[in-house]
Amino acid sequence: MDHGPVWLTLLLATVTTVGLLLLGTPVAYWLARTKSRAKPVVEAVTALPLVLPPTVLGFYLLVALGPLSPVGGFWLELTGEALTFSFSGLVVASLIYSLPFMVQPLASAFEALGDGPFEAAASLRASPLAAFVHVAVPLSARGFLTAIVLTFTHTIGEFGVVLMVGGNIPGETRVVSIAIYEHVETLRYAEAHALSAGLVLFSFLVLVLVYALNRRFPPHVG
Amino acid sequence: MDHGPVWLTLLLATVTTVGLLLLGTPVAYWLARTKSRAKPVVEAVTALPLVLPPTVLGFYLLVALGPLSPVGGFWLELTGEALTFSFSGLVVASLIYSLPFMVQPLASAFEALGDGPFEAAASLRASPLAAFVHVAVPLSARGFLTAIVLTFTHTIGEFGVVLMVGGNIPGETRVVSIAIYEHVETLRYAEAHALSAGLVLFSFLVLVLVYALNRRFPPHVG
Amino acid sequence: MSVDPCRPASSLSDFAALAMDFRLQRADFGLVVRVEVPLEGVTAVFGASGSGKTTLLRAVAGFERPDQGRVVAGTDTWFDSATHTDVPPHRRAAGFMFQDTRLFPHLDVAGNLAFAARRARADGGGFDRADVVTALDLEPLLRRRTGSLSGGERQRVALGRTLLTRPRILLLDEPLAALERERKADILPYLEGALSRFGIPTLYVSHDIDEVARFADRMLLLSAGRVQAHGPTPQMLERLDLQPAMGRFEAGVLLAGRVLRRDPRLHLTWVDVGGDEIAVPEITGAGGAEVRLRIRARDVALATCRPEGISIRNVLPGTLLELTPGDAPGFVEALVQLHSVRIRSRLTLAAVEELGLAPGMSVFALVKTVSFGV
Amino acid sequence: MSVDPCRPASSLSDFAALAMDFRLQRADFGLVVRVEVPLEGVTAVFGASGSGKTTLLRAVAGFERPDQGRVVAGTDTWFDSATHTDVPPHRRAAGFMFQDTRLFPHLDVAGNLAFAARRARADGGGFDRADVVTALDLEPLLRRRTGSLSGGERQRVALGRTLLTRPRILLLDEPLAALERERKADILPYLEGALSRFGIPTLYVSHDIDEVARFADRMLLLSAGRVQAHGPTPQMLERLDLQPAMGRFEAGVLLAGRVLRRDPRLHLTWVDVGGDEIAVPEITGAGGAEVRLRIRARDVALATCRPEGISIRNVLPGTLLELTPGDAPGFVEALVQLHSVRIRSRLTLAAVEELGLAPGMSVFALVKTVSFGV
Amino acid sequence: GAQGADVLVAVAANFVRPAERIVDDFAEVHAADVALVAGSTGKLYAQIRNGAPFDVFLAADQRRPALLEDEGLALAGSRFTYAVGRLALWSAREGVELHADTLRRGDYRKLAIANPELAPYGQAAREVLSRLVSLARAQERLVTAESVGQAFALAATGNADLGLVAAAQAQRAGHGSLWLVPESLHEPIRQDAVMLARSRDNATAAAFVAFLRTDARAVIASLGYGVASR
Ligand SMILES: Nc1ncnc2c1ncn2[C@@H]1O[C@H](COP(=O)(O)OP(=O)(O)OP(=O)(O)O)[C@@H](O)[C@H]1O
Ligand SMILES: Nc1ncnc2c1ncn2[C@@H]1O[C@H](COP(=O)(O)OP(=O)(O)OP(=O)(O)O)[C@@H](O)[C@H]1O
Ligand SMILES: [Mg+2]
Ligand SMILES: [Mg+2]
Repeated sequence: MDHGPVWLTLLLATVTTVGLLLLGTPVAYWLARTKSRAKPVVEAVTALPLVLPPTVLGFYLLVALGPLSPVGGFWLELTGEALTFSFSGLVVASLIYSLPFMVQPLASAFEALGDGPFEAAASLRASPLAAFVHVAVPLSARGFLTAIVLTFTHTIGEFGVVLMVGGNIPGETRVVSIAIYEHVETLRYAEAHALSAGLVLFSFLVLVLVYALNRRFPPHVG
Repeated sequence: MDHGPVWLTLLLATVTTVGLLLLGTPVAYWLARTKSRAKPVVEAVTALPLVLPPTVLGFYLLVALGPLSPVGGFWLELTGEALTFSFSGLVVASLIYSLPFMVQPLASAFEALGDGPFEAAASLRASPLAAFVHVAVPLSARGFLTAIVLTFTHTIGEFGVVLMVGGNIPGETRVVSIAIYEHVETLRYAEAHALSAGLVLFSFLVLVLVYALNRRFPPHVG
Repeated sequence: MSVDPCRPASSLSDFAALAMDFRLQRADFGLVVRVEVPLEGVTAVFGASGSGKTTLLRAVAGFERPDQGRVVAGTDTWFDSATHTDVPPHRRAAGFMFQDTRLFPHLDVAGNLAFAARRARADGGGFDRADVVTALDLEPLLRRRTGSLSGGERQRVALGRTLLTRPRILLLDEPLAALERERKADILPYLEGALSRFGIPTLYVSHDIDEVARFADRMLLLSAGRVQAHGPTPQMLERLDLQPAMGRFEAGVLLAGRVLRRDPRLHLTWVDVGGDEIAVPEITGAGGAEVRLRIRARDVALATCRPEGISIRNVLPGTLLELTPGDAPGFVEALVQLHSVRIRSRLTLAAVEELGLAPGMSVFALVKTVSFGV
Repeated sequence: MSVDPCRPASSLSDFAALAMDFRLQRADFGLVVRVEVPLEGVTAVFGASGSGKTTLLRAVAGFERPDQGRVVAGTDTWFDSATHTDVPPHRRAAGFMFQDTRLFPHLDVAGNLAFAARRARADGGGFDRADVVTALDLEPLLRRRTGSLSGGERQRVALGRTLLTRPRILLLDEPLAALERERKADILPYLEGALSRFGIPTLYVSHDIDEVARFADRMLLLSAGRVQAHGPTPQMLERLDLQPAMGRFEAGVLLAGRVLRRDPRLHLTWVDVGGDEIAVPEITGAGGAEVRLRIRARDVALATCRPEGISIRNVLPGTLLELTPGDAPGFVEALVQLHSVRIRSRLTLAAVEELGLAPGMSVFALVKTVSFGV
Repeated sequence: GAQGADVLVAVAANFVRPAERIVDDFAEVHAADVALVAGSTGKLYAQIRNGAPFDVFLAADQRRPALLEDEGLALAGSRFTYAVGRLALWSAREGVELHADTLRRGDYRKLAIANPELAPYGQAAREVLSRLVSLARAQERLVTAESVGQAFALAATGNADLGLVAAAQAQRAGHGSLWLVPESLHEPIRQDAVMLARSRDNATAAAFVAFLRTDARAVIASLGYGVASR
């Protein structure tokens, strides 16, 4: 079995999850704490990447990130490489497509905290940033777990967007999901079963471990 | 424009969301409240449908629900119709594929409540069921919103599973996502753009409305 | 009446009593209880912070599961580790009022009350909504979200909510701690009256002996997870050995009396206490009505001869029975036998020496009328 | 000193005072405040439940935004609607202790303390961890999760946590309400000492006048969202018109005195109060030390001739200045001029009539030594 | 709706456009309701094996119909080549000189092809490349799409400057630059149709297949496909 796709998949899922943690958390936090009237609009926008079929979203991303687009052109100039058909492109696409899975559960978890902990933190001279890092984040541990699991697994399983934007280049953009898909399409069912079983089993073990650890260190509020 | 797919999509998304509310809520509740050692395992299982590529999952569902399988055979006997390539089959497939989007945010929201409200309810002679309906559910309103939005939008956008299990049969299993996909695939970009724009705009408006209403009636916990 | 841990379990009667006989360990803290409380009237639960009061009530309500033992209410076994019985909290019909109120934030005040009222025991005592709303002055709050209530308002709502379930037994965890004295003085008589009228047995946790001494029939004193003492309020208040635990300014006696006559002009009521007449501020109660008078030792002075021209109304002749050192240096506790009851006085060592007080002497106990709280 | 709402705003000095001059409307409840509190010592905030105490403190801390007005601490403007100034709470350096404690559930007790200590003002007064942990007896709790603490334990941790931020001003919202008297008696002297040692100005909300009268320099009385009165504690306690608001058993006077001498054997201390000698239980303080004595009116009896053979230590000659009806029927409040201070006594109408008390008469005020809480 | 359709035709995505024309023509003559279900050949095959209610299968290759025939899922002897695909080298930009040397010299950044594993057009593209240059050399600038439709999309959006796509697609696009790859450079892309066994009694389906064999040939040829000699 070719290990390239497995490795690439894990890398992509990890990079996407970490990236979305960095990008999505502030957005979710803003959503949960803001009193701005724009909130419902931003909230809706963060859910939108889900409504388009992955392949179609991939198509539009292809247009938006392609070398003829301003973004893609800028990237090409900057790095000398096209954004599409590269691992970077995959990451960008995955970030966009998986955004809702990070933002929505996090916003929900942050909102559930109410004002209490934030006022308590401020009363102890903690800046909003410190309150976020040292209070809101640990108190929302369960929300983070949900967001991370959804984002990570979804990135593993997704391939419509990835295939479209990535171009299935071995070692660069060819992830496991595409490999399994290929096996199914070409009637190599035995290989498909083996790869699927491996993926499911691996994911299952990781998830059980994660949830078991989460249980041992409960992030309970109250 | 053919309105069949639009109608079918909304129907599928609605039925899936309602179905998952009914099926997923008890599971999430159990996960949040149980002290069973099986919890991490069940939790992992509810996240698993995400790790397989939709088409691949669809393939396995096709096999599992087909007339030759026990489930599919039983269904055929019962209803006289095959489960695959029917709307019912789509619903079953969607229920399975979207399960994580319902269960995970709900479990997270229920867990965030802690024991307090449940003890308070029991002290007022409310049965566990009453505590669930009248306390846990309203206090988890934001979690429900997140779960519903993720499930609904994901069902709208999903097509890998749906295409595989449903077979893209006009009026029966041909949903919008497949139609757009087909337009892209067959190079009818203008139609694809129109349909995508319609879908995005419609979803956007619905989401803004939902979030705005949610803001007006805050489900705030304390 | 202290509890003998060697008393056989079978002696715990199961008629009209709440038998608590269990042990429960939580990290460093262990609660070991073996006590039986009649299922009638009010039992005050005292003890220092962290002594296990809340834990005891939670175990009775079913929120804490003892490691071993039994909780039996009347003929119903609520918990028994031997038979793996553990009646779920909502079936115990124990109305628990939490120290931290736990109002439902998604309901307004009326909604919180309705939640309870809808689930009230059909055959329960007669708390009705209008009655509770009036007594606790909840009317102005009914449409309010609970999140914006003040601390005291939250407690009133929580108390009302608990009462409305018409519980079989009430478990009140510092129900009035966030209320100021005036408000307490308004609510306590109502609570007292309602509890005796509807006959709902109550365990009442409080820090304030004054708050409950007037209406608690019994007291249960916890200390570091053990029942240090348990018995009728009058005896408990008299026991000197309990004073450190109950707070040194709280020592005194509780006397049962009967209204003799009233003077409407002077707004005084005379109460017969075993042959002695004591003047207290006006009591709204018919002649012959039974009342309880709590007289704190610190409010009682002694005199060796009857003082004249003094504003103190009650000058009660008696005999000095004993003098014991108080819990603080320089203080002495005196026990004085009146006609048939005994009264306790706290004196300075200086006074004892100057007056040459000694057991057997005739003395007068001086008690200001105004020292009786209305 | 009541507050005149027509006083021009410019007269609010901005030196070493906390100027609160704002209005704030929340549904039915409006808080209108125009008062200036020196930024030193302890200001006790009293008022019935729902009178706006918590809201006032929250506005000072920055958790409630007034609709209009200013909050100025010394030379720092924290809030000014005119200039759209609104310093965020964490920059105000106001240590707020919440009525509901709000401990962080994801940290243990040590973690909660560390959260505060890490952010302590570098130039703040010297509360240090070891000191606070000892005083509040937090040692046994350090490794505990906050979720399992008892009500009183939570309050002690919350108080310690707030102190450790070394705030510029302390805002304590019923910090000891969940503690029993004994524990309060342990903590209060520490708090009192520490506050004066480190000079941290404090707003202290309490229901219990006894709790703060001893160490509050000033009192601020709220009633239905308005400042009903505000002034130095002694004057406030003397004012009869405030008694309904402060609780009828709380009336009395607060006298400044100086330790004269002590009797180590009898454990008594004599305090000179403006020429009168008053015997109180032993005070640990050097001779000449300033002390404050709170004498509640209900603890003072009057006599027309010097009583003999009586255990009451303090028999203070004076002149009856005035008699006013008490707040309850049948009661009379007497004001007695001693050498240079005045003392208040609560009497029954019956006593007044029997003794023929009238202004101008010479009387003796009788005060038991034991009525002074240690 | 399709529930009422007389014939359900599963058609490879690349042939949807011609198929629609053919269905229209057929409907004019026969007054029958024929519904199309588009999909990738592999997917459609898997679905047929699992009970899909199709009557006719227009595949993109010969292999899957043959398999179905072997498995008894297709009517024996009903298999025939309904169209022969042609490959074109295409660029979305106008006026680009395209010929075999373009591929030989590698005058491009990215070349989009359909996945050779999945699509016959991909298979053909691979053959072309391996004949003109070594596959290994071309590999690193190759991007592979799930289908020939997506390969076209990659080229049409400029993400790949060139695409080896279906001639029919390039022709229909009506813009860009095109080089029709000589048939000598790859095996002919034979697309086979088959009638499914479950529809042996469906006269309309039989009529549609017959129509495809005969009257439809002109339309097929006009849309950029070759038609096999009988
Ligand atoms: N889960 C637990 N783990 C460890 N210690 C616990 C746990 N639950 C309670 N305790 C400890 O048990 C003791 C008794 O707690 P409890 O709440 O019953 O006290 P309490 O008498 O109600 O005090 P308070 O008057 O302060 O409310 C406390 O010291 C508390 O810290
Ligand atoms: N957001 C709000 N909407 C409406 N009323 C409010 C709001 N916030 C506070 N109040 C009301 O304002 C009044 C003052 O509340 P506050 O919490 O300041 O009282 P408090 O003096 O601290 O009382 P307590 O001693 O009971 O804690 C209360 O009656 C409260 O119900
Ligand atoms: Mg407690
Ligand atoms: Mg308050």
